[in-house]
Amino acid sequence: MTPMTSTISLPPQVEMKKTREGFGRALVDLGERDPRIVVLVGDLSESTMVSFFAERFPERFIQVGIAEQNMMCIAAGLAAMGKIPFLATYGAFASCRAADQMRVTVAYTNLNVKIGGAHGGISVGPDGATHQAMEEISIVRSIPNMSMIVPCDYWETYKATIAAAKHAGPVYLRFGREDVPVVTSEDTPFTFGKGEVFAEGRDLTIIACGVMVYEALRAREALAERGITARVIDLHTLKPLDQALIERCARETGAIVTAEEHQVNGGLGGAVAEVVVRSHPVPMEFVAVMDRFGQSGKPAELMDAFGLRATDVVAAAERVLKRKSGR
Amino acid sequence: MTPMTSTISLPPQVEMKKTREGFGRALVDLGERDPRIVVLVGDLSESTMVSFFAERFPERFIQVGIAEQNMMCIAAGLAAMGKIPFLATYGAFASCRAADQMRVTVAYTNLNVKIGGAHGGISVGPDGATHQAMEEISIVRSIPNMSMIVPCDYWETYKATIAAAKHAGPVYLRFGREDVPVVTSEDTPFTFGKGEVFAEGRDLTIIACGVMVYEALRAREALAERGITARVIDLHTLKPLDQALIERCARETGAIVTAEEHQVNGGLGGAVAEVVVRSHPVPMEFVAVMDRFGQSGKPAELMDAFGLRATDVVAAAERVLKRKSGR
Amino acid sequence: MPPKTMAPNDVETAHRAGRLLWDAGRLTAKALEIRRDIITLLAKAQTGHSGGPLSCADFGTALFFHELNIDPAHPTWPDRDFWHFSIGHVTPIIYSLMAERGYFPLRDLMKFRAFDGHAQGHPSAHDTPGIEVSAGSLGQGLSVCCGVAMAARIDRHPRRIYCVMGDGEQQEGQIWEAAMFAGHYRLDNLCGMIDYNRKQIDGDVEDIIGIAPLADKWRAFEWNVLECDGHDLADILRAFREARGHRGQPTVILAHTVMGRGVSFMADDYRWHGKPPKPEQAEVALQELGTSYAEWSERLMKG
Amino acid sequence: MPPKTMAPNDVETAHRAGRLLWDAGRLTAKALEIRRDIITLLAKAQTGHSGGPLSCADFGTALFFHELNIDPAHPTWPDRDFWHFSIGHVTPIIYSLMAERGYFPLRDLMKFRAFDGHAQGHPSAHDTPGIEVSAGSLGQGLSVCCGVAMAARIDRHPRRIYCVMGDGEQQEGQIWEAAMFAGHYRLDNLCGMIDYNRKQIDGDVEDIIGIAPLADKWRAFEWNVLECDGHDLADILRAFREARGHRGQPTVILAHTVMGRGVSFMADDYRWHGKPPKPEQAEVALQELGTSYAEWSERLMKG
Ligand SMILES: Cc1ncc(C[n+]2csc(CCOP(=O)(O)OP(=O)(O)O)c2C)c(N)n1
Ligand SMILES: Cc1ncc(C[n+]2csc(CCOP(=O)(O)OP(=O)(O)O)c2C)c(N)n1
Ligand SMILES: [Mg+2]
Ligand SMILES: [Mg+2]
Repeated sequence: MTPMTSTISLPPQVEMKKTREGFGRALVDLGERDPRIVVLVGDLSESTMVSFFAERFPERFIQVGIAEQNMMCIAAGLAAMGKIPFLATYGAFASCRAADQMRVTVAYTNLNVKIGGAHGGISVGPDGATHQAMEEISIVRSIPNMSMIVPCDYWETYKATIAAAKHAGPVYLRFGREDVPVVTSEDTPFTFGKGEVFAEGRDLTIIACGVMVYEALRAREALAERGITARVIDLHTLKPLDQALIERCARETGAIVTAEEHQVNGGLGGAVAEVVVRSHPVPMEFVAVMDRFGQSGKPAELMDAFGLRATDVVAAAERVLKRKSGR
Repeated sequence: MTPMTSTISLPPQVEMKKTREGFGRALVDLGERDPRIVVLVGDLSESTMVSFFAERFPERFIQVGIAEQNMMCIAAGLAAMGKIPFLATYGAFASCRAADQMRVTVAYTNLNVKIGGAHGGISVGPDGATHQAMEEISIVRSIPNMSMIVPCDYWETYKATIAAAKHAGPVYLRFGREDVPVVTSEDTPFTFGKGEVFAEGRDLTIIACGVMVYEALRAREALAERGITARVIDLHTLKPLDQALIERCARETGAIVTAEEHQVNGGLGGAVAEVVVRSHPVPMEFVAVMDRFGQSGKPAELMDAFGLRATDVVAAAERVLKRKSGR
Repeated sequence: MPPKTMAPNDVETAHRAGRLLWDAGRLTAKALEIRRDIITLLAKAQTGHSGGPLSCADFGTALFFHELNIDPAHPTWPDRDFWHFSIGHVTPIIYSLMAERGYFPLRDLMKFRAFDGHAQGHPSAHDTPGIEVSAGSLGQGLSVCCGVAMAARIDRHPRRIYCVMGDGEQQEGQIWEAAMFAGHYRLDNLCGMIDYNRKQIDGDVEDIIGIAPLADKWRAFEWNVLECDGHDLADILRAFREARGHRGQPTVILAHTVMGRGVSFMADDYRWHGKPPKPEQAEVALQELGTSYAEWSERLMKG
Repeated sequence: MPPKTMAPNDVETAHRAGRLLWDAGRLTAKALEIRRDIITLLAKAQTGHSGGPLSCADFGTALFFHELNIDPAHPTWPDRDFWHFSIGHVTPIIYSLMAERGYFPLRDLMKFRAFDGHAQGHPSAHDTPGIEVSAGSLGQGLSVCCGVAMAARIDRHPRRIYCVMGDGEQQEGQIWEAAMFAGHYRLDNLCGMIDYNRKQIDGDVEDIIGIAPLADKWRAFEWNVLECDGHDLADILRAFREARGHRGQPTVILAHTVMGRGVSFMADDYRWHGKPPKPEQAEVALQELGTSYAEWSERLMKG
């Protein structure tokens, strides 16, 4: 259907699964292998799916209650003693309520703390704006020593969690609430700090993270029907950023669309733009939440209303191609 | 000396004054005019210079003690009742310790709270990394409804504080600790939400905020001696961003250097880059803190060591001009 | 300006201003309707929290229909008392109380958490008339109320301020920052109410991170501490009276409640903290509450 | 592995591992030297905090030269006790105690807050050997120590954990989150110490936001509360002994101190919280402490 190679090809019907489940499962597997793994939660065991770990390893599970600041620093103390603590709460609270603790105690000391931020993005749905975390990328990227991964599906979240445990230093993991399409498989390659080329293309590059990777792949299909070949990058690691890949995409395709379920200011789009203007300036368009708070609604309704669909990626691609060709 | 007009011209010896003093003085003048002005502080009256207000209007001054989260929400409650609260603490704590409160209670409700974040930047000096706030721009820009001003000197801080009181909605004001060059005067124009063209130029544009505006102006002089004319923009308002001006500078000068005393990820440079790639892509170079924590030292030593001097701006200008001319 | 108080029998609609001062009997009847609203709107939305709203139902009703001096028709009436739920997740009862009291039509309850309604999952000042400050992140509400109380002091306004908190929420340090602040400034125009239902998301509060002895904690933070049976309207009114009469200190009322109170299969079960009843469960619940989904949803749609 | 304890008379250098168990007399003498270090390094740096370090000097000395089981030559000795100053601004005494105990040369004190030294304005694990967790933002340290205490429990390690807090710092809500956590998990390997000097930056703690009754607060959070004269070494050792002996609860020691203690013109004056003595003031202070800048700075430079 498209002339270009694609490592990821989507069937018409894609399996749906929660990213946070990949987190929960990975923690159990990590716990089996490594006694240093400890898990902390702030009264959200089920919704962050650390309950799997809690059942399997009660002696290494710490219930902190509703006290995110405390949880962040307790994790720091555990890390200082050689443990590999994973803490879990909603992303809004992991990134904002405990931001000072993440900056001073965890990041400045460069402690081996892993932060699991659930419920990222507008797709959180009915809970509404307060629970739809969409500022984490901006906040975490600004803090030195922090790493950050925004996996695109169940399997990638599983691998990202394993990779986070391997990486020495603080890592923030962002995942969502809903079932989302499983676009990768157990053996799709995943390298911490590198973007993955999910599909080749010449005319532009779509760089996406999280659930938007699926929308990007669907957009690529739609574009292909119009004879446009879009390269699709799964940029799961937001920090450290795969600058070489981004520069290469700018040079080779001359136009970039970024797609993220996050505020437009300082998110994936901003991160990519920072690399592009310093290496090889090309036209870019951003598919993101346009600096507004979320609201209640069904996840699907919100993804539509906030312009986070394949069709929005297609529209952005057409805009950026117009600019590329100077029309 | 330079062929291009310049609204700001620096004498060899520039007067030095603290930006935070402009904040302190403006609060007193605001208090005189408007009984709705209330000031809160977190046990830092002298160093945030709200002590002037405290002496003049003790009945409208609220000491909150060391409890930044509480202070942010108390300000919200005051604003909900029609007051115009200004809260003051160090930027590290205003932006990080109370980030969740700023996001949910203040910004989501869109309350008329003014946040004074002192001790921004590496120039904070001997206190070291924990007290050198350099993530505020990334954090505040990511939160909807927030506005943000990073004034360049005493007079601009004074005007920014007055403007913040006039603006309906939450505003974050960032200022520094040390005496810094007074580059503007009482009657230099200041418009909230607009960048000011401090000096004209054809070859490139230097967009700066905070104390880096002075370094930019000095850099312009050095460049002029080599026959390079640099436009200098004082982009005091980081949010809302003066996109039209940034786009115009990209089109007219074809190259941009940003200069900020802030982390490079998601700061002024990132904000400008986001506009540039979406409007008129041109080469950019960033003068900023390169994603590392600060340290103790004399402010001058640190500005040198972290590459935040006119010479660094000049070097960045030369790099960007090379790229502009395709060399 | 509307009268500050009025005799119960003046009041036919809830749209009147001032304090309604309903008696315990009348409040008990209204609390039953509130519970019916909660189950009905949750059944309709099929998303939202059941447990906390039901434990708050009785003292919540006393707050809105006896204690508060408000004018739902004019939410910004300058002489109003200020009320705030720091536990933003209990929106089912917040909206039910607001609608029954007249802030907006009952039918809006049937659009709870809906894309095209104003009734957000957590209280949003931007969306719902009468919500003064948005909430949803725990631990922030008492601080907001401290700010409102300080504003009233600066303006020498007799306004009273009521803040509803959760017991699990007591684990948030910001609560204690606000407690210390209010104790220090002796904010006796401030009344905190704790829905002491002994449950939170992951289980029993005392198993998660114990908050006992809670009364001692608040006393040590210089507050006047009252306790009441959070499901006995007469006892609740007694506590409100004592709180109103206390000078020189803020008062906190520990309202001893049962999560899910009023619905047999929800009562005292933490697993009902955050989920709605399925339609068939809602039917059973509404039968227990003396109505049916058909009847009560119709009342709401018509209201 | 080094011995856990050793008789005072074994110890000539401070480089030995284990508990030094010095007696009150010897500690009193060492505390005087610590105060001389503090004034000298501040005089040299001309930046930094005077008040808190001086109020911490006596119990700080007791902690490092009697109580703690550490090996300064091997800061990561697996059997070490864990110590942490949540009040990161008191680096003058932290570094003085560390240098005198042997973590690094005394001469490093003369590069306090200097660009080319490791002694950062606030403790930095990245820069200073022996600092395990960086600090500087108040209210976070007790939580860190809770994590260390939980790690010891998981590992069944007898390590003891000591956390120094400020009294103004008690206003931070996170302290009470940590207090609630430690009380809940009965972390009896954890000992908190509060420098109760009754001052903070803007003035008297009780004028800013009162923390009294502080003992009642900690008791209500299920801690064992001890009080001592923070300048009487014998009384401090008594408190340490009792804390060590207490099972089933964490212990907090309220060390009643005087800000700026030891220097007449600094004593009990909050304005000395955050500033260093000018050279001439330092000279006066050092005379009061039985030395001179010339003499003591030479000792440090040689050490
Ligand atoms: C800061 C913050 N952390 C976590 C949550 C998620 N959360 C919502 S309700 C809740 C439990 C609250 O317990 P409680 O106060 O007892 O309310 P109840 O369960 O009794 O309704 C939690 C952890 C939140 N909303 N805000
Ligand atoms: C979170 C945070 N807020 C504010 C500050 C600024 N600050 C440093 S020390 C201090 C006063 C601390 O008082 P106390 O604990 O009594 O220490 P002491 O003044 O007695 O040394 C303040 C407000 C800080 N370092 N961290
Ligand atoms: Mg509860
Ligand atoms: Mg003190």
